[in-house]
Amino acid sequence: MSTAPQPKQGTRPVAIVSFAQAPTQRRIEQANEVELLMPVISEVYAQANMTKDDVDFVCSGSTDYLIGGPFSFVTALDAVGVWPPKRESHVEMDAAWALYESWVQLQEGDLDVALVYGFGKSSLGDLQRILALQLDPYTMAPLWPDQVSLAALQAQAMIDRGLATEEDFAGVASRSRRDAMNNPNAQVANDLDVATLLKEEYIASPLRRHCVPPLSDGAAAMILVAGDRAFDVVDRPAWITGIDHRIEAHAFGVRDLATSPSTTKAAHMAGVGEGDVDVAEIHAPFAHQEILLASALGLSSATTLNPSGGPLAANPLMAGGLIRFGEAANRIMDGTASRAVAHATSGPILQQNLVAVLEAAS
Amino acid sequence: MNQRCAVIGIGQTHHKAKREDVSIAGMVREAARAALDDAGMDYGDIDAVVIGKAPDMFEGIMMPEHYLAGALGAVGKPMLRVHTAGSVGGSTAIVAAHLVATGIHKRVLTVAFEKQSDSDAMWALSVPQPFAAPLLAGAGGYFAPIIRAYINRSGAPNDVGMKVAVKDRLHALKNPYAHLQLPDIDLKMVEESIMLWDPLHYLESCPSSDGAAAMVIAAEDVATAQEKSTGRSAAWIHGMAMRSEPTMFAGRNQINPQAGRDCAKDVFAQAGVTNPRKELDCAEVYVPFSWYEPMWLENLGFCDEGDGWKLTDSGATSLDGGDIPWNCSGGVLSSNPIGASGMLRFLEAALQVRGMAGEHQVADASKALGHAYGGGSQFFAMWVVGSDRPA
Amino acid sequence: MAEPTEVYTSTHVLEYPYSRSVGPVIGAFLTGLREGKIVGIRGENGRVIVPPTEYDPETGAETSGFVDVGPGGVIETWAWVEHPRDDAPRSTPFAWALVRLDGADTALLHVVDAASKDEVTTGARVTAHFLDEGERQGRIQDLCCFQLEETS
Amino acid sequence: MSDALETQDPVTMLSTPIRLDYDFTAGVAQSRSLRGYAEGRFVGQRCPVCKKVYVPSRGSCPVDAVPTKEEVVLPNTATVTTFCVVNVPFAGQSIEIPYITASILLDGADITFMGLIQGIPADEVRMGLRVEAVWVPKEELGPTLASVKYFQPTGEPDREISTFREHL
Repeated sequence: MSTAPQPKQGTRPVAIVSFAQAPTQRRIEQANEVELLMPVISEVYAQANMTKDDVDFVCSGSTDYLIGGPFSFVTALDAVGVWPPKRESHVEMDAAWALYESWVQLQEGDLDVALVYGFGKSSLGDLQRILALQLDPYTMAPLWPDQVSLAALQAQAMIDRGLATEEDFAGVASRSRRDAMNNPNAQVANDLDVATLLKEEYIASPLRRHCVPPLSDGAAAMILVAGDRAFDVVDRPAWITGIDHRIEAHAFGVRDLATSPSTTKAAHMAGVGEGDVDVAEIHAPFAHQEILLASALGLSSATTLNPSGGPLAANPLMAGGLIRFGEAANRIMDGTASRAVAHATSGPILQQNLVAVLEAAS
Repeated sequence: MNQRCAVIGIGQTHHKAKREDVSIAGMVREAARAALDDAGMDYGDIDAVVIGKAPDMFEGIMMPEHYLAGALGAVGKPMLRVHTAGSVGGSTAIVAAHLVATGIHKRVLTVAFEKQSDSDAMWALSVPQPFAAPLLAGAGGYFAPIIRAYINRSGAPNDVGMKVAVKDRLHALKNPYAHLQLPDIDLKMVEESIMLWDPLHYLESCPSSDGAAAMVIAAEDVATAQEKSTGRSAAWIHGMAMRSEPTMFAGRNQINPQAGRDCAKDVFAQAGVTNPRKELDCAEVYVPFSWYEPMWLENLGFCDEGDGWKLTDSGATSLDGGDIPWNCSGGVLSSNPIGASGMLRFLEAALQVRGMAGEHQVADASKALGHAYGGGSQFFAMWVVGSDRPA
Repeated sequence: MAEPTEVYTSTHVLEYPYSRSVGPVIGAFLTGLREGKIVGIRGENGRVIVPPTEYDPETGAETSGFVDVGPGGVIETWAWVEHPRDDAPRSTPFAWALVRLDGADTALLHVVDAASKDEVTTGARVTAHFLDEGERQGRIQDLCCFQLEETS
Repeated sequence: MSDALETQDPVTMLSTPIRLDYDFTAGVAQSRSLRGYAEGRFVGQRCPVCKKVYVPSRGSCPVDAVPTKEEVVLPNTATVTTFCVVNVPFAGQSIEIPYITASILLDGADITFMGLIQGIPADEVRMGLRVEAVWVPKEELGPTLASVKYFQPTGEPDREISTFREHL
């Protein structure tokens, strides 16, 4: 009989026991948010052999600006069926932070099962313009900087520091897209070598097209269970043995863009370095960010990075971070990994980062 | 709750129609600074920051926690952003309190704000959405028909709402932070104000305000130490609860929503309260339109269904001689920075049990309810705070 | 049950004329720009923050004491845009850059005007170029770009 | 030191207009429901679990969280369950104030929606009033509830309030 490993934070072990995602596409026109979520939520229940009545807490992550109207999370609740009334909350953040809030709630001990979900459609608006609204409204947003150019500032800082080259960026993209060929939910999957990718033109130098994530519509859901009850749901629950998140200063000119101190701190708090890491799913929307984050996380070359293809293969906003948790958990649940790292990011150029260690019970 | 926790610092801005003298960060920092000063702390003492506000379109900043991270001293720390519609100020405080109650952090700063004058509140909420039903009437137009049904069902006299409007504005005169200060307020003034959404007069509706609220929530050992060093008592959290239900469904009781009843039942059970009218000293309840006082009196179990208006009518909810004063601060009817409105209710309940409510203090208040709701009366957040440590 | 012959789509415009109060610190920065100069503020440990904020961006501590900085500075990092978006500050190719102005300890996000990518390098000296006096309104766009300094 | 603050006319306000353009999709289920309006009729959807009829429908039952695929064509007749007299001017308003908005319970439906009442003096509108939909001219019909111009009294006797207590 396995026992749940003791977590570094909190007192109560919590595990991911089921995960589902909508196949990511450039534009999902056939489904509104509710239609996008309903099959995904049904699937996590089916995997866990549960119904909505088994769920004690519901938490979601989304943003109103993707849909261009206030309260988009309210209508999305129609996909959940919060009746009879449920304990429910929402973060205007990537759904990975909804997972964090759920994990906190489950520490309380009077509830055992949480449903976490996130959704985002990048196809409805001009994402570059929308994301500029994340910036300081007085001195940055009025210039409408696009996120590719901002990411390019970071990539150039890495190059100047000798931390990576444009060939390295292409290497990340080439490997990600090749791995994505085994991921039915991925959007960009192909087998192109580095030399071929380096022939592409720059969008904002030093970033070429392959360094930039696709525009994606998507959704994902997950069930968390606290305590040994998780073993009743699945043979190998993915136990969250460490979890932490940190934020950095907003102004880019204050930060050292070639590093990610918030990731390093969160990784330390989560205990990433306290054992071998078989697999890491890193929420690095831009190719150079995988290199930066793998270093900040303290991962060695023995760790398999983003076997799903990562955000370069599919990048639904507000669900993308939660998908990293789901992909990492799947590697634990299917037995291909015994210790994995999941990472999520939020805000412009990696301003905020969340890191967790997922483990199988010994 | 796994561990005892308490509110040891409280801050708020003066709420105004338009704060023309500050940036958003400047405004939010006024509340945060006051809360930290009250707690005897500085930004560096804080472990994590939890921030809440209503839709981002009010200020036109997407996920403004990123822009505000430095302003709130959150750099290098965990920062969470909650959004649960109108209840968000309450939910935000609860998320912050859970971080302490579970032992994850010792000192959490929680902040909620709205600077809706940067846009126009009415506009930001009334964006016509493609394929949605045409928008006919604004927020009051959504709630007024429900109020009419309540009046019909309960047989309440037509002036009960106006009495709430007068009472809360009289309370506001005792609260220097309150937005509306109407020294001449009386029934006649309310009755003569324009009937915006019949049966709701202009003065039976909440204003639109700029403002921010903040609290420092601490673990028991920290709270005890700070009580000693600052000489100010803590407000202990005796219970906290959240409930949601869908916006629209067949058979939904919109007058007396199940989610509100369940949430109240849960929070009172945690706090050991069996008769809220008797056992609580006061309550800060989210009443954006006058008639929601009698409606929530029933929903929260302060009286039987159908009797809420009788309590209001009898003066039971008045700071001036009532046995269960509601909204001594003036409530949402007097100040409404939307994202912060719920946190103001939670914060005012804490001020009361700390004995720090100044002119609007209820004598010897030792237990109080803070309440927030949002959406189509579908999201509820509540806490009970007390001057004594919970058992 | 008949499947629909079409899925309805519709355009939707979200448009507000935000008008923001800026407070004394950002106000001083914008006032400075209107006068054709750049103002920073001292944060904790005396370092000079540009653009100025009411708070030290890393500690939250109060800032105080305005300081004139620039107009010269150094490119800390940059990104060349060959095909500007419609909403970019310039319609011809340019570089986004973080520029650390002389006298400042933090860098400002803005654009660098150059004829080609080859002219821009990290560490290059640049100078602030403002709109003409009559065109300046007290906004970040008053600083229309940075231009590369002539190297001898 | 800077003399930036010594100016007689410091900058205190900043105008930052924001415009974003979106291309919405209603999705399959909602489009089915919207097509009814384009055809000048109410098409509701029945939940396969609770059997309740939703109109308008976004394609799911909010209680059971399942797709509502079965279509139900509903009549033009309805009951006013409650209402409000609107006397407030606001941005985007297209009707002259004061006017009546009401919760409309279509015959055969299990939820209400907000509709405009005309053809009766404001002070005569009441809970339980029987009304019928008046549609815009055929050439103006579109996939939106705005295809219903307003509701007007049918002249039938009022419904007892107790018969629709479940529906506001």
